[in-house]
Amino acid sequence: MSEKGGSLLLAEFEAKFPYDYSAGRYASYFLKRLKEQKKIMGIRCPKCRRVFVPPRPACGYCFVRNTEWVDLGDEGTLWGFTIVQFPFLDPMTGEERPIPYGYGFIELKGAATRLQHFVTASDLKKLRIGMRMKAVFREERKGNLADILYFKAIE
Amino acid sequence: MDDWLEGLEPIVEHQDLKVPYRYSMGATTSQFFIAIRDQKRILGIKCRQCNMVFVPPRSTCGRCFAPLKEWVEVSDKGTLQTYTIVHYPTPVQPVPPPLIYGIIKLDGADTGLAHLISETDYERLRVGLRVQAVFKEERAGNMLDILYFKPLP
Amino acid sequence: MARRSKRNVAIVATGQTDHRSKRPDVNIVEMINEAVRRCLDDAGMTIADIDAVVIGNMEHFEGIFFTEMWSVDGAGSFLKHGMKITTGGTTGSSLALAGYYHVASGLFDTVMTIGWEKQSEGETTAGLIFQADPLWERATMSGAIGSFAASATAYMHKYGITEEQAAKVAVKNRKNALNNPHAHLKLDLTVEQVLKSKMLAYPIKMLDMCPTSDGACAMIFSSEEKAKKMYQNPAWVVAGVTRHDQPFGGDLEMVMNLRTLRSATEEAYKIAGIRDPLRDLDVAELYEPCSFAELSWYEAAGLCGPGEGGKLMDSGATYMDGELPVNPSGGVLSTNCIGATAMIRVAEAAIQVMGKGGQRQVPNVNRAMATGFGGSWWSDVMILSRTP
Amino acid sequence: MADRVGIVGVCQTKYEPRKIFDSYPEMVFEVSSKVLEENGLTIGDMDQIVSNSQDFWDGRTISNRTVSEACGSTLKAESKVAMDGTFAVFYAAMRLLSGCYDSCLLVSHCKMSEGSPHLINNAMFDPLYQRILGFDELSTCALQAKRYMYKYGITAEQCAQVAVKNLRNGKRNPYAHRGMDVTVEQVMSSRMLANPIKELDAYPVTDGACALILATEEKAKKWARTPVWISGIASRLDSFYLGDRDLAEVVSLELAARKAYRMAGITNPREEIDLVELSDYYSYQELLWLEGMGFCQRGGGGKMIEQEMTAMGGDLPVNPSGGILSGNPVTVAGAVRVAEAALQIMGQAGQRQVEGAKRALAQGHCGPCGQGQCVIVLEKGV
Repeated sequence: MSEKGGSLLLAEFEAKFPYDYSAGRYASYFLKRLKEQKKIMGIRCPKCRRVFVPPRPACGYCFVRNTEWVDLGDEGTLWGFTIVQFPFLDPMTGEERPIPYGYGFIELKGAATRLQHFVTASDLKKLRIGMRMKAVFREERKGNLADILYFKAIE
Repeated sequence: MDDWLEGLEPIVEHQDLKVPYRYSMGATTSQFFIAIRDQKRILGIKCRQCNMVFVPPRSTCGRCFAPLKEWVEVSDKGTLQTYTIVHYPTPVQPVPPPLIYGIIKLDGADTGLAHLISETDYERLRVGLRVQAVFKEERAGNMLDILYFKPLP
Repeated sequence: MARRSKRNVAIVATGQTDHRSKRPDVNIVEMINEAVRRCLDDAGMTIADIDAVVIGNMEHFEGIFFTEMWSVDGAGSFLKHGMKITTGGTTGSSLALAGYYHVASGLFDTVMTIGWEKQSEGETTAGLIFQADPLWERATMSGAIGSFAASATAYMHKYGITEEQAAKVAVKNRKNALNNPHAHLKLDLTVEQVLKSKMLAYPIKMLDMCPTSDGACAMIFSSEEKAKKMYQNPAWVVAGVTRHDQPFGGDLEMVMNLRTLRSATEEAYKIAGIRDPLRDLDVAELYEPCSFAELSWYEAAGLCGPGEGGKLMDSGATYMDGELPVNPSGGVLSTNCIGATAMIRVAEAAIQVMGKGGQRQVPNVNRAMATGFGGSWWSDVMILSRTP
Repeated sequence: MADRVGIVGVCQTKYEPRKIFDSYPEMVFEVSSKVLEENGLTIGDMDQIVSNSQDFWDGRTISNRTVSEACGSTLKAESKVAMDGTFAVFYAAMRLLSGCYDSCLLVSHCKMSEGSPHLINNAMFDPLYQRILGFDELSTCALQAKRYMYKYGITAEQCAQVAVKNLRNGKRNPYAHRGMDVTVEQVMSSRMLANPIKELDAYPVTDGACALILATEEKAKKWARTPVWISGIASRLDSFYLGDRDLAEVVSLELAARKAYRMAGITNPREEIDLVELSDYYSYQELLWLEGMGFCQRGGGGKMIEQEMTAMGGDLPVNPSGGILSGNPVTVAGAVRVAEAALQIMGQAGQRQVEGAKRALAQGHCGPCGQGQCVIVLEKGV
């Protein structure tokens, strides 16, 4: 398409790339427990005893296979968060993602890492670092991370 | 095997990643397409040092790195260097299969232009076949303004 | 773990496009070519003098897979050794390090590195969302800004860093950019203006964030023999270190504490014999993707203690006339063509050592540091010196 | 080469059409942990990691971020080569030769089953002139095959013989995705994809990973029972646009091979090289690449296969592993060529062992129609 009678043209493409990502054994197990029992599970390194969430096959520190599952409960502390207020194209839908939304990092008890998820409160403005947060689960769970709708502040 | 793996169903997450892209063609490539769009003329660009006419044109000679500015009109007729008949479908083909691709050395050019071939029986296809560009009626300023190349009678 | 290379390697030339939000006048290959020609001019070389070309960008940003192949004509890699290295935000510094390793290996004498991005041709936020883990991060991820913001709040909370202190970084770097002919955003701002700019994701406002730019950067790395024969004052690479980290943002402290930079600078200082970086370095080009990050990177790079980044900013030590000017080029806050961004840090550090900085030149630079940032909170560090 | 880089050990997954259970880190950790374990080493012995993967295949910008814990890069130096695996080996070798590092874990991964190969392969073409025509890797390689066959009188049967040989070799490789006895007739009558390339002339979609440990001379001698030395290594890029070069000739490969031979002190490759692992995504490529690497004159590839010189037991076995036709994912394929050549020299190639192999050649390419070529000479030594 030409920039109206100009001498510089554009080539436009609407790219659509489909992918089928294998979640892998560790995430599949996590999502199974989440779906069936509303459990948030971490995985422990047999060597350094760190508990990782999201679960992963290996401990990056010890380079050994992680083997032991740990129930992390559904409550944690808000470590850091933000409220996204700018519009942007969501490549997963091809449309703008609805804003504003809060997201942050939740410290679940016993985990060495933090879980990234949507966060909310009765009013987004009430979110504060250090707040206790509780997972709110989807009624009809499908076996993906959206089975946790968000973490909500216990006010 | 760990117990937890027993009977575990693998989960697959499907996502379609959709993004629009807008590529600037730059002055040289634009001029090439404008000449096709407005005048049905195919232009090459000449490197004096290498004594070569490049189609499609580019603004630097890859061989000697000279900036290229000298436009040369080449013919809309040329010789088929190679071809293939594609039998499988893909979402990005401009026409449904079976479709024919070829590389055509246009008269006056030293490099080949990769494009579609049509209006031919498969039996007629051979390297060395003389072909001519068929232009689209409504031209938009891109490579598909040439619909395809057809064999000369 | 890393050592100084066996052979000495020097940066002898750099070339940059004049970075803009949009370059509709050139296509990707032509934009690359512009930086390459400027670099060859700076070196007084022709393309025939170049043995190898190392190039990179973020492929999903432009949606083109084989960029190193398409760009052969413009990059000057025809019938040469060519390589593409891509590591996200650190692509530019990974490429500069690759230029260093290419020459240090003894297999090549003169190597060109090229980092580029033409962000106007795609969707930056969408491209960055591709970077997030499809299962665990994509739904919440909002480009780079979100994770900077979410951890900047933790950084402020822990150390009492203020939005004003961050705003000072935004003011300083945009003002420095006024002296840099290549910079994209050249603004004379006040702290007030930064604080009042549009809120993107608390605490990050429009002017706290880097722009998206179209641009390219090229550099030439040369063996000692060639560099000494042809150049009066090249910039010698005295240390190069890379650190990667755990796969998820939640594994790390992100903007609050960039431990890869801490680990990388510690090692680089050891290799280069630097004891007190604030004193021993003469200039630094830090890859600051947002204003808050520069404060935190001061801490990670050992320019001050943990939590003291704000105080260091307040002290004025990192201004052009301070003890250690940081980002005389205007930094990433002024120019961000992602695949080139980290290379521009190295190129600008080299420019300072070579004394070619013009209006942005810091007087008497003997040693300069450049850092790259990207990926999963990864860091690259290069230290350049006037003497080998 | 003044200094030597050694290959200490290699490890591969089984290549399979759809590793549905494996996430990328699971697949990568399988080979990276095993290659260390089998060689009595730990991740602490590795100074650095070179990873090798492609954002487009992984469906993820910064594809090495996905596998960071699985390749051991936590607070370590890592870099990613986004090209064929042979180029990654080249880069790892350079980083070792620089003197900055003593050891390197190289991991290459790809799951072709997760994305859309035609779309991904269409994205390799430039958006200004070629992409809009709908080209992909297969259709453009067909253009190359046709041009090559026309110019030098190579026949479809000769190409089919390559497929027959490599698929037969694949039967003896426990990692291969497929191995089978097929006849020339079966290849010839398999489904036509893009003339002259038929289904059995083409590599299958496959998933897998490959890891190598490389080290400086001193460390390699200490660590490896039979270190394999890189004695020559070179690469070249040709022009990009399909019509810019005569696709029947591979100048970039000719130049890369010549340089690699010079480094290794090879004057007559046919005599001095015991076996070749080359990148046969399509059957015609084996013949064309053999010419490019100077094993015969331009156009002589057809005779080599006809006279069974490249079969197991022939003068110059080519792709004892079964090659890419037996199934290796793109990108990983190059690392596999080096790994398989190294296994031959180590004498650990099991049923596919070429007796007395002392010097082997590994070749990889990327870009449309073999635009970028890399050649690596590997040899036994003290």
